[in-house]
Parts: sequence; C-alpha cells; structure tokens
Amino acid sequence: MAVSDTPPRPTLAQRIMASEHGFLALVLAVLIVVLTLSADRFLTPANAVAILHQSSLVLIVAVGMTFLLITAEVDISVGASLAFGSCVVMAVMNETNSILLGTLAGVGFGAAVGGINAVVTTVLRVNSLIGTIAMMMMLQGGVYLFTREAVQNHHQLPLFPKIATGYVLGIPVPAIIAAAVAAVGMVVLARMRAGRLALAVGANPSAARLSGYSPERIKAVAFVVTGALTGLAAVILTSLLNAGQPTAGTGFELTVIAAVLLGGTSLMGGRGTILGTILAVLILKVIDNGIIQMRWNQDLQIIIPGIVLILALYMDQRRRGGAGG
Amino acid sequence: MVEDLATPEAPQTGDTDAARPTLRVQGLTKRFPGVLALDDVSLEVRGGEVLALLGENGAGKSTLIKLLAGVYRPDGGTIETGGVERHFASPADGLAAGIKVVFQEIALIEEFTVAENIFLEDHLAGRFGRVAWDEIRRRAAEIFDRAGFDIDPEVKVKDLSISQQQLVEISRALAHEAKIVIMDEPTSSLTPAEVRHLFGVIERLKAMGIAIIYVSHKLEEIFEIADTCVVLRDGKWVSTRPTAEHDHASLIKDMVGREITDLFPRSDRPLGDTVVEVRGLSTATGLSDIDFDVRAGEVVGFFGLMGAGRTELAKAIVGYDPILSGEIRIAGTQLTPHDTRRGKALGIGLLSEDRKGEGLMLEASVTRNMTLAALDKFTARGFVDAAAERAQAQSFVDRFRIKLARLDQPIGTLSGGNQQKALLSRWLMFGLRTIVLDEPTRGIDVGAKAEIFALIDELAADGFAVILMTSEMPELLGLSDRIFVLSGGRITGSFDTETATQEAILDAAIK
Amino acid sequence: MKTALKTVSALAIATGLLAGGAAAQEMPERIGYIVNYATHEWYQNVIKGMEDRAAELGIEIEVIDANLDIARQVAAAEDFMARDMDVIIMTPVNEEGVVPILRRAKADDMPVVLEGNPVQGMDVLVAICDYDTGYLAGVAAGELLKEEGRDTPRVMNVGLPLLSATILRSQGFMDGIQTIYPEAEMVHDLDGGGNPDRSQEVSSAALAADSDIDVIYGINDSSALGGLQAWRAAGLPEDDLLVVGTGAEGLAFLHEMFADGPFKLEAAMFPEMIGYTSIDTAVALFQGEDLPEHVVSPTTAVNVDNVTDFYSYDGESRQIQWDAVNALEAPAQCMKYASDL
Amino acid sequence: MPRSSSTATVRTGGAIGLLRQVAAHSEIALVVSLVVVIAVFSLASEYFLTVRNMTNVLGQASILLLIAAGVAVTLICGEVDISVGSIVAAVAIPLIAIMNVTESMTLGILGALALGLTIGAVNGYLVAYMRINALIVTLGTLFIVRGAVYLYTGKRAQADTAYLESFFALGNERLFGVLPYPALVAGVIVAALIWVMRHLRFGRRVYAVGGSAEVASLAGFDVRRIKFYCFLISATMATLGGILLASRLGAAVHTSGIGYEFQAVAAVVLGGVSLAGGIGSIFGVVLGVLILAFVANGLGMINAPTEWQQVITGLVIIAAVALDSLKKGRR
Repeated sequence: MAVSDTPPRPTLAQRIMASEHGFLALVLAVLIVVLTLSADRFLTPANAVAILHQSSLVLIVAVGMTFLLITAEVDISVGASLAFGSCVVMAVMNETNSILLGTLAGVGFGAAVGGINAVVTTVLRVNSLIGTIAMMMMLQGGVYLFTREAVQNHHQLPLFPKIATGYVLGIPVPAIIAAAVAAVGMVVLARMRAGRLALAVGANPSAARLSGYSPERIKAVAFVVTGALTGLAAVILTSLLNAGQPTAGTGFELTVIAAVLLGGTSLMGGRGTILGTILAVLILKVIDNGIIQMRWNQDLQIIIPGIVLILALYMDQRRRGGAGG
Repeated sequence: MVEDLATPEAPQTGDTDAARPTLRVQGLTKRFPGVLALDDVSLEVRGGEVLALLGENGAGKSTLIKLLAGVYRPDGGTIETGGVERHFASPADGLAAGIKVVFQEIALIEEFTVAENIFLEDHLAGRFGRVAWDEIRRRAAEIFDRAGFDIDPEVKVKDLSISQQQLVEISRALAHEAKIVIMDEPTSSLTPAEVRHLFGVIERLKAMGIAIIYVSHKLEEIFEIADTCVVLRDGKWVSTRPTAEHDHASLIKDMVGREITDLFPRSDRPLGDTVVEVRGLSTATGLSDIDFDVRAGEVVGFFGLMGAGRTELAKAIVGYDPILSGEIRIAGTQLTPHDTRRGKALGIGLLSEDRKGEGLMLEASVTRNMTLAALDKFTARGFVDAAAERAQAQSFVDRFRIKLARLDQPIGTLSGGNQQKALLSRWLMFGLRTIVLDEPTRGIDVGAKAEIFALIDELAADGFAVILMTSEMPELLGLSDRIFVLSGGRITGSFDTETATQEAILDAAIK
Repeated sequence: MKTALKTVSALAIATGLLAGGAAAQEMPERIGYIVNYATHEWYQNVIKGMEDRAAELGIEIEVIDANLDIARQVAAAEDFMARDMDVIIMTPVNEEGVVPILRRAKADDMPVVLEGNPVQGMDVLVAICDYDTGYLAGVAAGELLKEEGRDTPRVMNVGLPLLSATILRSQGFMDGIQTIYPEAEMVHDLDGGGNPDRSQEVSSAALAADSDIDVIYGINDSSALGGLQAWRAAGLPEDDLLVVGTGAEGLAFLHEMFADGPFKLEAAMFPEMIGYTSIDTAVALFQGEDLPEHVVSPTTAVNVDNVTDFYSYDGESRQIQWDAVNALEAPAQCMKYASDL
Repeated sequence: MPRSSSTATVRTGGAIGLLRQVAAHSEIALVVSLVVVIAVFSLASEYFLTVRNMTNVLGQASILLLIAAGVAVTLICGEVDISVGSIVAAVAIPLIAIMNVTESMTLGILGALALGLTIGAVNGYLVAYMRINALIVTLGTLFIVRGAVYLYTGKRAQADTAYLESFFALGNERLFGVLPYPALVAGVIVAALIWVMRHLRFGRRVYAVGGSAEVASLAGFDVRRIKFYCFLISATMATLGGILLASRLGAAVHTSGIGYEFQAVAAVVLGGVSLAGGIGSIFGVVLGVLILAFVANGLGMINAPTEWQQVITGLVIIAAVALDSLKKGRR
C-alpha cells in the first residue's frame, strides 16, 4: 500500500543525498572547488581539455558496460580486448591503407569478442564473471600469437593521428566521440524500447521472458555493444599511441567497472543510468588529474578511487535503507 | 514415547501437567511502520492439544508465529513456556525454550543431508566444535525409527519431496525436545495421502505430550485435527472456542467478520471459437500426454495438488518451457515451444503464481511494470512515448481501482492484491485474448480476491479464453465452466462444473 | 658492485670465445632464457640477438616469459633446472626477488647469466650501463640545445620508478644535460609505467598543469612516445620541443626520427647486441672461463644523421649493423650503479 | 525399505559416506581430469613425470593453493574476496621489515598475520556489518592495498637482509631433499581447512550460511559474524601464501600477486565451488589448482609458447564451467 502519511519536508542536503545523482554531482563539485583552490592551474581550459581527453576512452567502454551490468552480466575481458583490438586496427590499416577499414576491423573485432562472450554466457550458461575472465586470459595470450610486438604505423596516413589528437572547436575529437556515445546511450536507456528491455531483463529475467522477450537475446546485444564500443575505444587508443599495443589496457576493465558501479549501476542488474556513469568517470579522472596537479605521489591514483568506490556504495546502501546489495 | 526421546542429561523443566499450559501468550502486540500487525492477542495451549490458528491473510497469524519463533521481538505482551516468561533474541532462543516452528517455506539447507539438517543448530558438536557425525546419523535414524518416518538420514534434503522435508523439520523439533510445535500451513503442498500421514504424525506428537499450533485456512482439516480454534482478524483476537462448538459458517464468520455471499459472480459468457488446442503434450518437467481444448468466452479450471503439474502445464502452453512431444495450437496456429515471443504474438500469456520471482520488477515503477508486455504499442521508431504510456497505465489504474499514491512509485510498495491487478493489466494492455492464470489469488486478502474473481468473470464475458490453474476448491468451482484435474502430470479427470462434486474432483486429484 | 668489480667489454669476450674455446671445448647444448617481459619490443630484440647467436653456435635456446610475474619467473627457473638445461639466462622481473633462486641454482650447479640488473650472489651480469646511457643522451641533448642557442631547458621526465635501472637513466640524463646547462630543471617527474598508454595519460595531466617544457625524456621509447603523443593531444606546438628516447627498442623511434619531428635524439642501447653477448657469456660460463662480474654492452646517443650507421631502415623493418655496433667502445666500468642509489 | 538401509548406512559408517560425498561433489571427474593431464604430458615430455618436476609443481602450486582455498571459503559462504593478490604483496612488507630488524622469523610472521588479518577484518566488517557488496568492497581494497604498498615501498622491493636460514628453507628447500617445504606447509594448512570445513561446526555453518542465509539465521547462527570470519580466513590464507612467496623471493616484492585474484577464482570455480554459495569443497579446489598448475607446467615442459598457457587455461575454465552448468540445467 502506498505510504500515506507525508514525511516532513526534507532539507536541501537531504534531497541532494536522496536524489539519484545528487551525491555524485556534489562529490564532483567539491572536488573541482577544492582542486581549484589548491592547485592554481587546475581550472584552466587546457586542463579541462586534458581531463575530457582522458575520460573519453573509459567513458566509451563504460557506456556499454552500464548496459551490460543493467542486464545483470559483466565483461572482464574489455581491457584485453582493447589491447588486441588496437593491434588489429593498426595491422588492418597497414594492410589496406584505409582508416575506414581499420576502424571497421577494430569495431568488428570488439563486437566479435562480445559475441563470443554472449554465446559463452547465454548458450553455454557460464557465469559471465568466470567466462569473461577466461576470455581475458585467452585474449592476453592470443594477442601475442597474433603479434609479438607493438604493431607500428607503416601507413603514415596523415588523418589517422587526428582521431585521437585532433580538435574540433577546441574540443578534443575523442571527447566528442565519447560524448556522442554517451548521449546515444543516455537516450537509448532512458527513452528507447531497447533500454527499457535491458532494465527489465536485469530486474527480473523471468518476468521479461513471460512478457514475450528473450533475455538471452537482450543480454547478447549488450555484450556485443560493449564489445563494439571497446573496439571503438581501441581505434582511438591506436591513434593516440600511433601503434597497436598488445600490452595496453592492463587494469582497464577494473577502472571501467569501478566507474560504472560508482555511477550507481547495480551489480545485480535492473538499475543504472548513463548520467551516473558519466559523473563517475569524471570524478575518477578529476581525482587522477588532481593528484598529478597537486604533485602528490602518483600511487594515490589507485588508492583514492578504491576509497571513493567503497564510500559511494556505502552511501548508496544508506540511501536505499540498508537493503542487501 | 516422551521418555524414550528424552536424553538423560536434559532436565525436565516443562511438566506435562495438563492443568498448566505449555505455552501462554498474553497481550502480545507487534507494530510495523504504519501497521499494527498484532494487537493484544492472548492464547494458551497445553501438552497434547492441537490448537488451530485461523484467519485470513493479514489477520496476524504469521506475525504471531514469528514472535513465538523469536524471529520478531514483541512491542508488548509476554510469552511464557513451562511457566517461565521468555524473551527471545533469536530463533535459537525460541527453540531453546521448546518452541519449534515448521514454516511454510521449509527452513532446511538443501545441500546438507537429512541427518545434518536435524542437528543443524549445534551439530551435536563436542569439544572444539567437532561435529559428531556418527552420533548425528545414529540419533537421526533413532528419531525416524521412533516417529515412524520413512526417510534415509544420509540423503540430501534437496532430493526429498516437500512432505518429507516437513517430516525432517518435525524431526528437528523432536531432536530438540521441543514442547510446542507450530505448523504454518503444513498441508498447502501435500498430496492427500501425505496429509493423512501428517495427521498420523500429529496424533503421535499429541501422544508424546507435545502442544501443537496448527495454522491453516482449510476448514476440513481444522475440523478433523484441531481441539481448539483461535481466530484472528486484522491483527486482533476474535474468538477462542473448542472446535466442537464451531461449524463451517461460524468459523468463516469469525474469520471474515461478515457473510460473503457474492464472491463468485457469473455473467453471461457467450462461447466463441476454439482458441487453444493441446494434443499429446509431454514435457521434461513431468507432463505426459495432455489433451484439451479451450474456447473463447469460457473459464477452464485445472485443479491439482502440489506437484500435480499445474505450473508446468501453464509454462508449457505459453511457450516458456520446452516440450518433448505433442502440439499446442493457439487460434489455429502452431505455437513454437520454448519461445514466449511466439506465444505472445499468438495472443497467449501467463500470469505467474510467483509474483516476486516471475512477475514483478520490484524496484521499477508501477507504470513500467504495467507496460512491460505492451511496450511495442508505445514505441515508434524505437522510442517509447512516455506520455502515452502513463495515460494508458492511468486508465487501467482507474478501471481496476488499483490503490496507489503515484504512478511512478516502485511496485514493490503496493499490496499483493494491487500488484496482482497491475500484472493482470500488463497483459490486458497488450491485448491478449487467451490468458493463463496460475494461482491468481495466492497471498491476496479476501477483499481483493473478490475483485479479482469479478475481473476473471468479466474477461470471460468479454470473450477471453481463460485457463485457471488452482489448488483452491472454492475458486475452482466458483469460477470455472469446465474442470480438468491433474495428477502426476496427467489429466485424471474432466468435469462440467454443474455436475462436478468436490469428492469426485479430489478423487481424481489423488489418482 | 664495489670498486673491485672487474669489467671487460663484450667485444673482448666474443673475440676471446671465437679465438680460443669454441672448437676445442664442449659447447652447451641447451640454454634457457627467462625473460621478464617478452611482450616488450626491447626484449623481442634481445631474444632475436640470442636466437641469431645461438643458431650460429648450434645451440638450442628456449624462452619462457615471466610476464612481469616474479613468482612465475622463479617457477620457470625451477622448470629449467628440472629439465637439465646447460645454462640459464635470466632478466629479473625484480632484482631482489631472484636472490633465493640464484642460491638454489648455485647449490644445483646450474650456471646462470643475469641480464639487465645486478643481483646479489650472481656469477655474471650482462648489461648496459643505465646511468651512462642517460648521461650520454643528456650531454648530447644539452649540446643540441646549445647549438640552437636555447635558454635553460625545462625537462619532463617520463620515468619508471619501479626499476632501479630506469631511475639511473633519468638521473644520468639530468646529470648529463646539467654539464651543459647547470640550471636545467626537471619540471615533471612522472611514473609512466614504462608503457605508452599510461605514459600518455600521466603526461597529459602534467602538461595541463604546466606545458612550458623544452625537453621530454623517456626512460624507454614507449615512455618518450607516450609523452610526445600527450604533447600532440594537448595541441601544443612541436617546433621548439626536443624528445629524447631511450633504448632504440624497435621501429617506432625510427619512424619518428625520419618524420623530422621533435624526436631528434635516441639513447641507443642495442638490445640485439645484449642478446648476442648474453649467449657468448653463457657459453663462456658453461666452459668455466674466468669471467668478470659485469660484462658491459655498449650504448651511445644517436641522432637522425648517424642512426643509419647502426640500423639500416626501410620504413618497414630494421637491421642491426654489427660492424658499427661492435666498433663502439664499452666503458670499463659504469659511472653509477643501482647500489649507489 | 529405506529404514533398514538407513540403519545399514549407520553401521557401515564412514566408508560409504565418504564414497557418497566424493560422488556427490563430482570430484571424481576432477581426479580423472588430473590423471589425464598428467598422463598426456608424461607421454609428451620425458622431463614431466619425474620426481623432481612433480614435486616442483607441488611447490609452485602451493601459493595459489593457499590463496584459492581462502577465496573458496568466501565463495562457499556466499561472498567473494578479490583483494587477495594485494594482500599477498602487502603482508610481505612487515614480514621482511620485522625480520630485518629483529632477526626473528616468528615475529615477522606474526607481523604479516597482523596486517593480513587487519585487511581481512576491514573487508569482513564492510561486507558483513555494513552490507556492502563483497565484490565491490574487495575490488576497492584491492586498489587501496596495492596503492598503499607502492606508496610505502616507493615501488622498491624490500630485500631480506636478515638471511635467516629457516626463512630461506621455508620457501626454497625440501623435506628429505624431496618434498618442497611450501608444498608441505600448504598441504598441511589446506588439509586442516578441509577438515574444518567438513568436520567442525564452524565449517558446516559456513556452508549453511552460503546455502541459505535465512535458514542459517533461523537456526540461530550469527550470519554476520560467520561471514566476517570467512573474510578473516581468506585474508589469513592469502597472508600465508604471501609469506611463502616472500621466502621464495627473498624479498617483499611490491608487484607480487598481481592478477592472483583471477587465477584463484578460476581455480576455485574449476574445482566445483559455486559462485552462488553453499556448494563445493576445498578438496575440489585442491584438484582445480593442481589441474591448472600441471597444465601450465606441462605446456612449459613441451616448450609451448607461454601465451598458449593462457589460451588453454581460459578454454579449460570455460569448458569445465559450461559442462557443469549444462549438466545442472538439464536436471
């Protein structure tokens, strides 16, 4: 039954804490204010651009991962797939001298990895945590069977480095790509049928199936989308490094997952937003950037996100009234 | 028997003196946010007595049981066993005070053996907490021998039937020398033979001087087994009388507080074409060789006891489960098994018995829950029209009188009856023509039940084909036009409602 | 590694081996190499050098990649011992973490050649002088800037504090550049993890804080290139920038050098040469020759004008020019060791 | 008649019970797989089936075995601990530092255990009492502890300068020149853990909590405390692994243990422990660890490229879990 008695009007602070993204926005704002006051070069256009630049790779993959976690699955193989993908991108471009084909190959490779993850999860019914750890191992080994060393840029196409280092109206191209991906993700999740089905499958797969949808199919799409976005990130990474790097992406999966969870997406599925993910990625990258700006020890770059993650989940728990997470 | 089961070192505190109640509850009160779940309830039960605790859903039965079990702590009142006032901090305290509750949701560890479950609380552990496996096995076998239970103590609980699991729970009571055994709806999942066996067990427990509180709403059972009836309503005590002084009508009147006359309306239901044809259906879930037809405008009831195959049949004919052989035709078109999308396209859908597990998205809004199946209706080029969605949801809220504060509140905050109406709306919004209802009134209070019965009647009158799976005899007889009885995954009887008798139906159900 | 340390050049060993022993004495049949990180181009080329030399001498070589897992490295050494390899060559994942396994190898009479970094209790080490390498590059960088008439340079060091070798390189570079510009300043001291993606990321943040930089020094080519890519991503002008890489690991630095950009200097460390020398040292150790504790492999700073003396380059591949590399003089002794840190 | 058979079971006691337990846990399949792995590599490499190599593998597997057994306990109680790799690196620091100052291995080990238990207690408190998802808590502590190790050590390995022979022997020498001490230590400790999980009331309660926290709570168990203890156990096992590793390395190496959480979870799941809790045995985990260790070693023995090890390990895990879940799905 609906709660009948109206509680006393909450204070502004209470409302911020209780709103879906208020807490994250507050953290981000506090971080920015504190860093601006303590590091004189923090709030500069150049630094803002740098933060956007650094956020873009994580954000692109995190958008896919948000969908995947919403359907109650996870993909640990994105870091390894990013590295392998970047080698594929550069190898194909060297072979074909075509940025388009290289990009398609990268996205296609990522989507194929996602497809295999989907089959392992939905057909072979392997828990996706385990299945994608195994996929990570296979990709890490497999990339060295594909290439023993970094795939260098032999094509020297002038446009290629611009993917990662170019600017449009003063905004870095990767940030524009990431913004576009996030915007599409936001619309799909909030406004479109596909997003609603992802939420439904995560919230109650049996209910979704009884309502005439195939949870397997929806999960498979989420896997493939996550994979394809990883492939897209690989294209940008390849351009950024001007090489295909088999060693890249170590720990990338944990950063992405940490960001998505920090953004309020539930590990159990059925709940999550792209806006939360965006805020979380920005928080993590502002912390990263701030530590260098403050010339603090760089090792804090892995300690502080850990603390923030646990704290955020704790706050979330409190907000939801202590229900088991 | 009592002496046999008692271990020598356990002091006999609770005397079996009939004059002194084994359990005395006085003025027990329990408050939840916004609800007074139990209000000043008192009762007494003596050794060798079976006390029936009756009441509709929400009457306060389960709150009372949980207070006695030590799951909840009371806000007022006292609990005494053996003449000593008890304060339970946990279920273990309840058991230590001699109260064992056999919950409807069996509280056993499935992966453990029967013997280990019986001694789950302490594992008969000796020094350093070492589990006394041999002793556990020996004592379990001993308890089974004396109680006459046919269970292998070495078998894992997950391999037992529900009734056997209940016996294991009762054995736990015996192992702990419980003086009071509380059974919460113990027969809801049992076959009649198993019910008979359980009653035998209860007789033996009585003979051992154990006090039994028997919670049920099946009146036939009450008259057969109970010595005393305590009726609760809306959290309050209503009456305590010897069973002999009650008849059906008086019990119902105490429980409901009014005479329910028009529970099952029956409108004129014009029969249409045959929309469901099932032939030779067999499944891995235990159904074999099922044949039946359903026409538009009729309610076909399937009766069966627990494990008879009702839910399995429901899931097979909507395309949820795979099938082994046979065919299912909906409106003349063959249904692809194990593909609910196909079933939905053909206009058949299931309202599951398991609301939480298979129906609700608890954290999602009422609107989103209602529009899940019909999402395509609000979708243009992939985009969902939220305004149209809300408008549609609102119209169903109005039509079914769903009580809520806001359309965007989480559906988990609604009552069971309102949740069920919202889930029914999910299918009606989609525009289904054939609906399978599996235990549609489970866990719903009596007022909401009546509304749902009226709705089902309305659907049939509108030309829906309704397939009703139920284990409730009144519901079956009150709603159905035709009746099939399932037992062991087969159809063991078919009746026209006019000519059907409860005896004949039950007879078919236990075949 | 005190003053008593005897050091000879790799060339001397190679010559000695060819002149004296090879024909007369018994050759090892199987050599096992445990590389710390086979996926790095540097080690790819070390392995290439080893394989070439082993093939010349008719020795079978097996490589196990510890992949930066020190425990796996120890296990690999155990496996090689169980398989009765004749000599083990090892590039430690961590200098401190292989002390016990070296002791066990000694107890087992298994000859071990270390590559890269000195370890307590070792027989022999084949390595470049890291400090000297950085120092030479620092001097060359200072001279180059002086020629252009530039002011006191501000340096961004894309370092790797994880390893003593890479700390030495960064120190050497600053000490070297300060011989020309005593006031030269290290503005950013970064941990780029030795890989390009991390280097790129930390460099962008640092450049956002302070982009008034004249020199980017990278402790390897990946770090230098990561720093350069961050510079480009920040949209900064490349005209007055000098990038100095270290290692001459693969093709990437050649691409950049011939692209006529800011990547003008490279502290070349000739990994092929190290592989080559490691095999020769392993053979000498197997044959019981008297070896110095530290066999130095030569390094030098190269620029676009003289790089092709050492590596032929056709845009797709490179080939080491042994004559020029062999002609380099290795120092008798390094200017600074890890133990001096 | 079940009754008579039940009494028969009671009489025959342990033997049949043991057989049933083995069959029920599908450990036979794991034993068979292990034998097949050993047989195949024995045919492929003359060096594989030697006492030296077999004992080597036992020594090498011992560290992962300890860690995996600890992780298995958390999975059995329905949670998970992925901070173990960072714990391995962290505990070596007080161990080496204390030994270097006091020249006492006992004090060093106590110091390591103190740190390990502290981390375990933080994990356990946050999961059991603050009710934060275990994966997230331990992902957080994985980052925090690793970062703290880097920060404290300045990313330099801390060398053992006490040179205690007993400490060297712990990780590097062999009992009677045959059995590596790490294998002996891990074997004894894991055997004790197997016993605890099978025969101690505490162990059974861990299974009960993982099987159904609600039932366990109804039976009067303090579910939160049991979960808390499970994290202490997992941290302790990781600590013991870290101590053995530190002895094998003669140093506290700040990068040690990276990625062990994945290896451990993989071995545990391969060993038949369910991610859902309440199902699986530590003995199965032993088999899972050994299978992975022998596969890795065997591939090395036949000189297969290192990267094939990862590919094949991944395939083995997927195949094992897929077979298991497909088998269950059919039921």
